[in-house]
Amino acid sequence: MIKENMRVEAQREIAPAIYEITLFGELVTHVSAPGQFLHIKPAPGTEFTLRRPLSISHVNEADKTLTVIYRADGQGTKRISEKRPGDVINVFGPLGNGFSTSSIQSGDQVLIVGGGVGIPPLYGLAKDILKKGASVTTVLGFADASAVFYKDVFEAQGPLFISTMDGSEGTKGVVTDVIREQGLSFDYLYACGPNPMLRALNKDYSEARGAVSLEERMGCGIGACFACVCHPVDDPTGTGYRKICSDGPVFNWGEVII
Amino acid sequence: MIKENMRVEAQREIAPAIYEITLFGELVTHVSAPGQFLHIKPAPGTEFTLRRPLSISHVNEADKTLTVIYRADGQGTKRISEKRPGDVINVFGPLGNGFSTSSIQSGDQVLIVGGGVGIPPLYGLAKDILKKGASVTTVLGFADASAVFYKDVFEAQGPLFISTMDGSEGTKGVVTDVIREQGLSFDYLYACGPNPMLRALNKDYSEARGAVSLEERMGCGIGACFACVCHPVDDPTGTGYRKICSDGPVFNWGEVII
Amino acid sequence: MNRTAVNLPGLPMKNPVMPASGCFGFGREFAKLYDLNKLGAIAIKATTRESRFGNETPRVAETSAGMLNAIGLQNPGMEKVTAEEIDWLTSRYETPLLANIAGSTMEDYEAVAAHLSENNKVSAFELNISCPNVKEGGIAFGTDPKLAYELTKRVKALSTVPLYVKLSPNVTNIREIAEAVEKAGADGLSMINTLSGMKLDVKTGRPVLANQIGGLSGPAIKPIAVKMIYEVRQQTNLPIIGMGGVTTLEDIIEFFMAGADAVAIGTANFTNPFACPELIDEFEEWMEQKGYNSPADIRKGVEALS
Amino acid sequence: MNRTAVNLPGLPMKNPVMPASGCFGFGREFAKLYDLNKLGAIAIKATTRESRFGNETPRVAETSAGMLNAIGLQNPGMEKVTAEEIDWLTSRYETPLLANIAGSTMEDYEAVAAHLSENNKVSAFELNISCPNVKEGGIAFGTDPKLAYELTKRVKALSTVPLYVKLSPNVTNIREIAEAVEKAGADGLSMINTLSGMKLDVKTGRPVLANQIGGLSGPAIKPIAVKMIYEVRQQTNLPIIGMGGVTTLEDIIEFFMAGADAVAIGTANFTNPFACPELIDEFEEWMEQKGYNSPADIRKGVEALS
Ligand SMILES: Cc1cc2nc3c(=O)[nH]c(=O)nc-3n(C[C@H](O)[C@H](O)[C@H](O)COP(=O)(O)OP(=O)(O)OC[C@H]3O[C@@H](n4cnc5c(N)ncnc54)[C@H](O)[C@@H]3O)c2cc1C
Ligand SMILES: Cc1cc2nc3c(=O)[nH]c(=O)nc-3n(C[C@H](O)[C@H](O)[C@H](O)COP(=O)(O)OP(=O)(O)OC[C@H]3O[C@@H](n4cnc5c(N)ncnc54)[C@H](O)[C@@H]3O)c2cc1C
Ligand SMILES: Cc1cc2nc3c(=O)[nH]c(=O)nc-3n(C[C@H](O)[C@H](O)[C@H](O)COP(=O)(O)O)c2cc1C
Ligand SMILES: Cc1cc2nc3c(=O)[nH]c(=O)nc-3n(C[C@H](O)[C@H](O)[C@H](O)COP(=O)(O)O)c2cc1C
Ligand code: FES
Ligand code: FES
Repeated sequence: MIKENMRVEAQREIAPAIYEITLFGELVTHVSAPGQFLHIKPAPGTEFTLRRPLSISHVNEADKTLTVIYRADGQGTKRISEKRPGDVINVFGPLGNGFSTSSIQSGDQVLIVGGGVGIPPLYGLAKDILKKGASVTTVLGFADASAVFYKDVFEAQGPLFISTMDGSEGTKGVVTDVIREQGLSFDYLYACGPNPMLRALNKDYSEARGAVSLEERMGCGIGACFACVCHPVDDPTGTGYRKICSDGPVFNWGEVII
Repeated sequence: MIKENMRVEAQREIAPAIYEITLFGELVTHVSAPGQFLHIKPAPGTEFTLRRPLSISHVNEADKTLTVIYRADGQGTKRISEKRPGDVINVFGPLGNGFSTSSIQSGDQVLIVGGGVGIPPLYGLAKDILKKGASVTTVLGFADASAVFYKDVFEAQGPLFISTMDGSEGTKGVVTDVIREQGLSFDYLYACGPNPMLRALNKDYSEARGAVSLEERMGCGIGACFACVCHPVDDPTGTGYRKICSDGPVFNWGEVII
Repeated sequence: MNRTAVNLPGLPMKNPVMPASGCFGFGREFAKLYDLNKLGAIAIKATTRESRFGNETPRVAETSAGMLNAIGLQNPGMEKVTAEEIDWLTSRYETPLLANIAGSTMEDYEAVAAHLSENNKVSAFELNISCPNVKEGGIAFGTDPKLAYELTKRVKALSTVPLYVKLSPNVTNIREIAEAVEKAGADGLSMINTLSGMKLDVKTGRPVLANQIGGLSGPAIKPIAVKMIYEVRQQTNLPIIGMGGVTTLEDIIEFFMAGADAVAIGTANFTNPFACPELIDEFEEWMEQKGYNSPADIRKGVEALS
Repeated sequence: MNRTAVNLPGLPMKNPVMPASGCFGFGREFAKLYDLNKLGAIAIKATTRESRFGNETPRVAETSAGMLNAIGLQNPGMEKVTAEEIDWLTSRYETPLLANIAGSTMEDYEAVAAHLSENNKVSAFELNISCPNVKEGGIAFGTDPKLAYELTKRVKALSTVPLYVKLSPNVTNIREIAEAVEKAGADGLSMINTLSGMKLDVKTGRPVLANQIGGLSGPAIKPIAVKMIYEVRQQTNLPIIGMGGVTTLEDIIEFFMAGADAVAIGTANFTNPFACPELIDEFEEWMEQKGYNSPADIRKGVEALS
């Protein structure tokens, strides 16, 4: 965990309001696993009190760069989207525990399910899984065809299925519809996306091996402020908790209430 | 009075922490007299609540540019000093009543006295006075030799005397020391600068013809909020006032209490 | 049909946006920038019985996302305000005027209300009970429910137009004050006035403001305003003119959702002198996009969701 | 000679900067970022008698130059706090600990103070009398001088270390509360806690925080903190730990000028996780430049100027 003024190497809009930004700096050498995130200050000064938690999509250790994909929705992410190559941006990270692939074995079938801006960290994860000799099938959910991004990137890694809410691309509906429709089976299931999607998956596959990455509004991003807690499934006293920033954001299926 | 995103044409540091910025826009065509000022928003968003009042030094109507000279001291002016050519900056103006030269006649002797960042508007004034066929003598006060700026510009218009607090250039002391030392006489006296300087001048020459430009912390800049009032000299009820932003910032000698 | 119209006691507004008292003078200056008929209403500067110079300068200071002011109720006194300012405004514009009334004693307030009632040109009164210095041993009318009740009752008794009471946020329990003024007959509430604050010049160690203490306004205080409006809205149906940091279209929507029936724009007029007309345009466009027929629909929309 | 040292009751600090309670957990996380021995002291998270989960999420929201939080005093309860957290801290670091004590009833507070006194590891207590929900019919200990007096007196009676009382700014008259707790035997004051605030999500009309209302902190509230510290400093010589928006070196100087004897950094730890050590370095450098021999000289400098 370091704080660094990272240099913007590239930034482009890859779908409406969805940006891909590439940052250069020492921080890259600290990243240990896909699913870790950065805490980004949108601008200097007191204009933004809180940093923005954004997942690392993938790193390129050789040239010390990492890529983040995010939706420019609110004031802070909009400000980040205005950065141009050569600008610097204050980044704190890498934070949290990423996806562990240690128990995956060669030949395993891994299903990766992502929704919207939950998709980016799954790209780095897919690369790690393939390195282990396992195979990857991906299901990605978007609002509509115009919102689709990183299709080619995931297609290059194995079978890819897409769902859109309006059916303008792939299956009409949500990711669980695709899984059912295609009769997809798996040894491991990894997911990241909006809570309703994760809840639907968790309902169907709470016993699955693999993991899920969660989101919550954050203060410190390191476990000190208790802003981002969630309830563990196993909680006899009713006061148990997990901190999404530091115990997560990645949790095993069935570990926490989504 | 308009609000406009003016384009920065040029910006340079002309003395330590003193910047000269040239702005392009329609607003230039609204400027009526030297001594009027602009109300500048240092950055978009809510980072700065109040605009910064900065005097117009001079305008170039032909290419629709105007020049402002300012000290980058606090947060807002520092932010303005970071602007580069091509950037835009939100400007409201021109505000206030500038220096009137209507009663000056050809052959009149005009003494112009400026201190620090009070000097800029006097440059446009000197140009106007020379156009009328009057002659200009200038006395400028600075902290020390390193702080001196616009010397050549004023020298080109008539005799120039400089004072510095530490004597590192010109007369050691303040502007009134120079006036006494040089035995300068005048038909009109114009001044702009820090309040102690203006008070000293006002004490010696409260009966002078000519005018003085004042500063005060401002809210609206147009006379609506009553932030910037001063007391008139002639005030039988004790509740009289002048608004520096809209009645001034230029007042006749002896009109208001400095 | 005008989707943005709101009809508050005494204030038939074509849209729910007005400049806040003290941030707009008596309108003359902003009239040079845009047509004042564009505004839903105008809250004019606090008027007192006698003319007042107010505090010495500096009177304003910038703070993070806010500002401090200590103008000290400068105004030319009620006679001149009616003869010179209100006449000027009402002879040129149809926009309803909300006259902000201030004083040091109950008699002062009564005198201003009586004079303005007789003059019969403004549409409603806004009782400014947030002045820090009053004769009752330093307890402001705005912080003691009994005094707030009595003052409201007395001013209401001689007012010929509806009476809004402007609440101070510098209290332990704003509901108590709101309840007191409602019982005393207030026709509406304005909230919030500024929070007491201070800034020191670190070069000298002295307060930046000549008056030392000033009122904090601007976006910094918006969460406090929203909370207080939300809280008071739970207990009363009195119309609420909401203010405190309103700067953007989203802020207006947030205030309506919290329970306001109209909004007043203070500090934002300084940050952007065209704030009011720009916000009115944005609000109209948004209402049309949403298909709402009245600003009251904003809150109905929320209630339907919850 | 250490120019930055301050010696407050129970808190021999090598510099006057400490993280504020609730913004630093029990130190473990920030210990990964820098050496906690660098800090003047550490105000640890509010500790209650029983373990508490606190409020549901979302628990934080951003506002202009500030933030709202409604954590709800989550902590593992006093037994675990002493056994696991305070032990961990004191066995590794020399930095004095200020234990923030919270509760719903007077008995709760007493139990925590008694337990921590017995455990004998922290240097001082910070009585958090700004919790909104207490059994006395919704009147918080921090807003009623009589309750504040009684609670302070009772906790002081069984405390073996100096007692600081943390004041709420959500009151009409903070001097009254300060006076009450001083009379009850408080050894120092911490001020200010957060202001009550709220933010609505304009997409849904619902409060962003699950708890609806939260505490406003950060630069937005700094002018309110400075004013309250300045005001209370006029009436008491009790040491004051100042907090509320401290983010820069200038802020620290301003708080000292206003009357604080040390400062606590809350929200700024989130904006910049290295805020405390960076500010300590800047402060040391500034003190040396100024030639001051003690932070108390800052105020003496001001008094000499005035
Ligand atoms: C661990 C983690 C990883 C994330 N990774 C990504 C990613 O890779 N790409 C991406 O587009 N988004 C990601 N998000 C969501 C992202 O953090 C929010 O969209 C973003 O913070 C919103 O900021 P804003 O300036 O657009 O909105 P604003 O409305 O200005 O935000 C106001 C405040 O709310 C917080 N906030 C608002 N929405 C969210 C949210 N959904 N989650 C957490 N905080 C929120 C902001 O951080 C800020 O503090 C991630 C969130 C978490 C917790
Ligand atoms: C009519 C007028 C014309 C001026 N012309 C010039 C000029 O040509 N060149 C120049 O360098 N300066 C000029 N000044 C002074 C200039 O406005 C201040 O130096 C500037 O506002 C300080 O802003 P900051 O961001 O540096 O300081 P900050 O400390 O960030 O300012 C905080 C607040 O205080 C106000 N403030 C601080 N100092 C002053 C001051 N001396 N006068 C008015 N407001 C102040 C700021 O406007 C802002 O609202 C003029 C002032 C006035 C009133
Ligand atoms: C410079 C200034 C002067 C003000 N004068 C008055 C006044 O005369 N009467 C009054 O009731 N409120 C006055 N206020 C308070 C505003 O009307 C408003 O309640 C407050 O500023 C909060 O709104 P804002 O954050 O939009 O400014 C004044 C505020 C400012 C900034
Ligand atoms: C997330 C968060 C949690 C807090 N928890 C506590 C707490 O447990 N006990 C307490 O006395 N104050 C608590 N506070 C208040 C701070 O200690 C401090 O008084 C306040 O935030 C003002 O300082 P700041 O503006 O520097 O944050 C908390 C503040 C925040 C932001
Ligand atoms: S964000 Fe602070 S504990 Fe997770
Ligand atoms: S700045 Fe508002 S009246 Fe002059």
